[in-house]
Amino acid sequence: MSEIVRNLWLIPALPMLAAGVCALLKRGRRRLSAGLAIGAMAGALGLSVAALVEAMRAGGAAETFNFVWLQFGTEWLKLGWVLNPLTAVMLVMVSFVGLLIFIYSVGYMETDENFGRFFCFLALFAGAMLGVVISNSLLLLFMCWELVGLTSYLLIGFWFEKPSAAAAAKKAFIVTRIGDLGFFLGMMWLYAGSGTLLFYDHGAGCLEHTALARLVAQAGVLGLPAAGIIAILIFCGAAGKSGQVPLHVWLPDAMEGPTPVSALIHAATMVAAGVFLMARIYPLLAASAANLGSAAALGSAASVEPTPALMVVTWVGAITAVFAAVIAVGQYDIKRILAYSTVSQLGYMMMGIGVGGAAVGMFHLITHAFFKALLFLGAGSVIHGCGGEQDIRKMGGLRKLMPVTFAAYTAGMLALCGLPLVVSGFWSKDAILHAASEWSVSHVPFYLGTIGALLTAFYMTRQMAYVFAGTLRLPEGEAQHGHGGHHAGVHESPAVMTVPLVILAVFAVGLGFIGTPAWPWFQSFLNGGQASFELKALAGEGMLAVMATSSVIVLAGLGLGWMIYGRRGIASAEAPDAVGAKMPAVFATLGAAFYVDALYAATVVRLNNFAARMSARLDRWVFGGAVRTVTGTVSGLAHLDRFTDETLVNGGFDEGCESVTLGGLILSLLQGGRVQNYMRGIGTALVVLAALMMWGAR
Amino acid sequence: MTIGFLILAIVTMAGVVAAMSMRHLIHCVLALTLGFAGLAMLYLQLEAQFVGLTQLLVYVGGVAILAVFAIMTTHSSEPVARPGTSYWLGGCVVATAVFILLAHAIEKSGVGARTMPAAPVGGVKEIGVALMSGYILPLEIVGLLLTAALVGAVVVATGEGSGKR
Amino acid sequence: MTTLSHYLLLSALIFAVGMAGALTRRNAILVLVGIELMLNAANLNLIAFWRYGPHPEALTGVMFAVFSITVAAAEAAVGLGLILALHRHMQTTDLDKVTGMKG
Amino acid sequence: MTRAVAVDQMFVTLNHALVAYVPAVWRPLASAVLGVVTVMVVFLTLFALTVLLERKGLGRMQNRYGPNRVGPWGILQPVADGIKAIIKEDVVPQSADHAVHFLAPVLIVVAAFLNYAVIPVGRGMALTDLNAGVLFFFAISSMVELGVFMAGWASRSKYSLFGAMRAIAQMISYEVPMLLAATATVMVAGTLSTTRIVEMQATYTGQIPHWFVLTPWGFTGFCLFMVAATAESNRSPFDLPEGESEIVAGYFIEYSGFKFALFFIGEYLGMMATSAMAITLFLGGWSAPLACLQWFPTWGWFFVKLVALLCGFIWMRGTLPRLRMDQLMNFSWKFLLPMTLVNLVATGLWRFLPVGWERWLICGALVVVPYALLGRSINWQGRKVAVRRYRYAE
Repeated sequence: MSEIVRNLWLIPALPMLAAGVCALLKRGRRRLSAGLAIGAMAGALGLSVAALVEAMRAGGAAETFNFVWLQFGTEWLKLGWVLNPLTAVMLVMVSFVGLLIFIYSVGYMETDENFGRFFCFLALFAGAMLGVVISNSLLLLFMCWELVGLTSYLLIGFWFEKPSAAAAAKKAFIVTRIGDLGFFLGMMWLYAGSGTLLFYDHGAGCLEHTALARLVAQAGVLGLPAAGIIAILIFCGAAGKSGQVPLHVWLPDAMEGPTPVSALIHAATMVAAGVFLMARIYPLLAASAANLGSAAALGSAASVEPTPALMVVTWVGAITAVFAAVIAVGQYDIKRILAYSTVSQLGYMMMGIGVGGAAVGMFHLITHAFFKALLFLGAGSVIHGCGGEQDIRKMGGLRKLMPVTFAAYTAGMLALCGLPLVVSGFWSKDAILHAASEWSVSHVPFYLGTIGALLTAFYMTRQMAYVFAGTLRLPEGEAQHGHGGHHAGVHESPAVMTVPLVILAVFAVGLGFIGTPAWPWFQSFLNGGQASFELKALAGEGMLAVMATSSVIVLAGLGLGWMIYGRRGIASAEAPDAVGAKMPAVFATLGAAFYVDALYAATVVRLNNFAARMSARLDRWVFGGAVRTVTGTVSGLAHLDRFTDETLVNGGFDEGCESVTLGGLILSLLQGGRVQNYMRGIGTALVVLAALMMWGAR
Repeated sequence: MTIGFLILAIVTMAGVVAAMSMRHLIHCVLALTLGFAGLAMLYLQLEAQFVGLTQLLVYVGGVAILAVFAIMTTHSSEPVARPGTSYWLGGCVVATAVFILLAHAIEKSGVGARTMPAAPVGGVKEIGVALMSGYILPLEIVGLLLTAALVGAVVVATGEGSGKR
Repeated sequence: MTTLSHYLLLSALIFAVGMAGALTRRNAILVLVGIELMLNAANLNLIAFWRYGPHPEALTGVMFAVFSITVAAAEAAVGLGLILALHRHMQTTDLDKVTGMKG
Repeated sequence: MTRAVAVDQMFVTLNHALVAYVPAVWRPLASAVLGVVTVMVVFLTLFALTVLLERKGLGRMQNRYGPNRVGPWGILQPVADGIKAIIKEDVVPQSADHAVHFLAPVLIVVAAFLNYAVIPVGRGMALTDLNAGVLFFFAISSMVELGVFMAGWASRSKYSLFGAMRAIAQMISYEVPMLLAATATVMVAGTLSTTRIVEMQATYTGQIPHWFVLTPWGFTGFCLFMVAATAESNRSPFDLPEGESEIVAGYFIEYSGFKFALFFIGEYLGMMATSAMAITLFLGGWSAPLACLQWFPTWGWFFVKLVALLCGFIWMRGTLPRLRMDQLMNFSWKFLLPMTLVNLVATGLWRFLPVGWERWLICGALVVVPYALLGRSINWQGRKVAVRRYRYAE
């Protein structure tokens, strides 16, 4: 075992340590706390790169380090960490994106008085997230997972003085808890079924052949084997964390937090943790008698026979992808658009894992992390520049005012839309669509994905048109930074914010080349194979057709967007949306996100309230009545008792006490506090005693 | 009864009675030293040279000076008796009763008829040898006691938190 | 010829005087002095019994007296220290005024 | 040799001859009275000479003549002083406590004289040979404190009371190291009898006497004893209790005439008594410094040594400035006391280590090293003691 594996714990420990120190610092030590967090993150990045190198050297094998955490009776509960390609790739992504976002935050949070607290939370989040990544135990993963949820709660509610932020934080916490309940049940079941929570333990781990075979053999419910039920239960947790329908409602609200938080947690890393979890337990998802027989636990879609769990994942992902994309069209808040876009993309990833295996989903996760972080940071830059304005109707014309941001944002937007051949988003989305097109169960997910791609291009174009094209529509009096003149307040962001943008932009565009069909390095790295450069793989079976379809779709979306929004420009902030003007009813539905929140309010919440009221009634009348009867009887007895006690027992006792007190008073006169009186007493007693001895005791 | 004993007894008693009855505290202590010195002389007369000189060293040179210091530091004087609080008579009666009892016991016991045996040889050296052999444990304990008393007296007299002295 | 009873009577007298002082004087220092006198009377007894005893060469009485003197010195030191502390706290050495333990 | 012995023992012989005239019953009393009278006369004379020596000597040290008017070279000055003291009016403050005021100087002088009872002035020339001679000496010395207090308190004067308090504090503080320094000798000698201690030192190896001062612990003990003795007798540089510039004259400020003279006498007698004790304990008492010098009478050697030590006192007085009160206390408790304790350890080792140079080395190191360390670390009010260079008017 190499040194880096043994010391892998240092990677999450460094940011956590930094968080601890920051928490102890005084409020005014802004530079120190930021420096600590960034330094810890840089250290984590360095170690992560070392881990990646080690993983590449090891060639796909999982290296683990396990230790006993608890012993109860004869049972051992082990924790540990694992280094395999999945871990390494995720580590580098999280720490690299995290580092850039940390640096960006220095500029973004510049004027906030709780600067130190912010970095403390951020560092704690980073540590917890890295802990999720390296865990070799579902239990350790769950702990870090919950810690991540906690920091997410803290950071969404960072500006807790805003009621909406506090509500959003609470909502996020509760909704993800619903998913985590499933996760926890799944974990329990897994432990009961396999006797271990370690993923890899030299053949004894729960993701390894022996345990999987046992789980597959066990019967679950609904006619599914235990493995499938466990996987679906765990997927509930992942769905909650990753904002899959129907648990997606918290994610758009989570945008109440500071923008770097949105970028880091609610776009790049934490929400992707659900996808990561699915990738991690992919062997469990894909566990079926047939698949275990072919011994292709982590193989590509071709060799994996779809299991019920994989189907659930696929369908949920596909529906989420389209559903969220549709909603995104009707939003006006720059960050909410991106949030729905994130939900949509997470659906893509889930779908990718379901139809094409872990590598496909993970590839989109990595590329998405970069360009979505870029988009969020760009949005943050825009918001920062406009003095806190988030409504895209009030923006416009920022292309000239914020050129660097514009350029970077454009790169991110094109990557998200998947501009053919150039950007990373194209290749990762293409891999998903290709896998979907070959899925043996149904082609509907492929169609849904295609529609999602069209919508993605459309709403992103709409957003670009609103924000960067045309003229500035910001009302007077807002965003005036004191320079006077016409909107001189809208300005380019400082270098500490734009430099991370540029770096992310480079990666957003370029990262796709590590996973093209011609040179599928990423996929083969994750699958433990060797990649070879074959240009003709591009022209492989169905490949070109899918690529062409996707290209056409994307270009169509871009063009449609330009047609509707860009060409004529947006006249004023009050002007109705171009689509909204045509179909107001539909558009209103979209703007309200299909009334899901209202639906929940009308059903789940009301049901809950009703149940609570019923419980209260039950409590008050049935149980309360019984209790009152009992208490009445008892207190009647008590009154009787008291009467006898006070008059008979106490009377006698009081008399006794009084006489004792009186005696004490009389006796205390002797205790005059005068030493010499005592001495005289002693002397007298001595004389009397001696006299008695001499004369009396004959 | 020899002349020497008579003189010493009278001097000692004078000192002791004066120490307990004089009005001024300093006078009391000075008279007390006279009493102590008389007792030391009595010890010497009883051939207890070491004890006598120790008595002189400890009481005249030590305790009396200490008492003087205490009196000066506390500016104390014998308080004037308030009416109704005088226990003068009571104390004296008790003390007299004690003396009468003791005297009676002495007279009755018959030890008084003993005559003085020949003076023991040696003195200081034997005491030293005895201290270092048979009485070594009491000696060590007394050393401990003295140390504790020293520290304790300093702590008590210094009081809490005062940096004087 | 001086007999043992002379010394014993003298000792008893000193004891009684010391006791009377300790019982009647109001000043704490003088009370302490009275107690010292009582101790000294005991010492005189010890020495006298030793000298008139059957085995003066055993030095028992002398030893006892030496230790008694030592302990008395320690007692005096601590006692006077206590009186100083008392004075600091209550600004008096009048024992009649020190009645904090009054029942 | 017989002539030398005769000279040596001539006072003893004379005593016997004189006492022989008295009836046998009274002989012990007569012998005692004779001895006491002799001691009083001799040491009072020595006192007069010492005062003269001091005044002349200090005068020389301070570039002046000193007394030179009364008699040839001023040698009759003490007589003149004495006459003046006797005939001067005895002023007693009105509010003073008369009895105590009168008793104080008497007590001091009596105590000072009592000290000489145990000093062996020559071979066989000690007034009493007490078993516990050394203890007697210290017991009597402690009575002086009482006298000082009585003087200061009875005068009803602030200055005298301050002086008395200072004196008592100082004497108590320095009595402890003094006694401990003497204990070293007692430990080696195994006796408290002064006569025995001197006799133990009056033997010779070749020409070298067995004086205790010629051993590491003895030398240390002697130095410590002398320093403590200087303080004990309120001599400069430890003369705070009677510092003229601070509290006028200390505890005897309200005394005049013959009572003042008594204080004066008491102080010098005390100084001489402690010097005599130092000689007895460390400097071999009456024994000759070299074996070949034994022809000189023993009492002669004693007085030679005594005068030498007195000259040392005078020299010190002419040289050293006065200490402050805190320095005085620090010096006693933080330097002298630890040093005497260390010295006791060294003495014990000396007693039990085999004879040889190793004994010298170990005991010497045990004394020298703490001396250096203590001397360095002693701290007056936060300042280290260092050589001070005075700059005169430039």
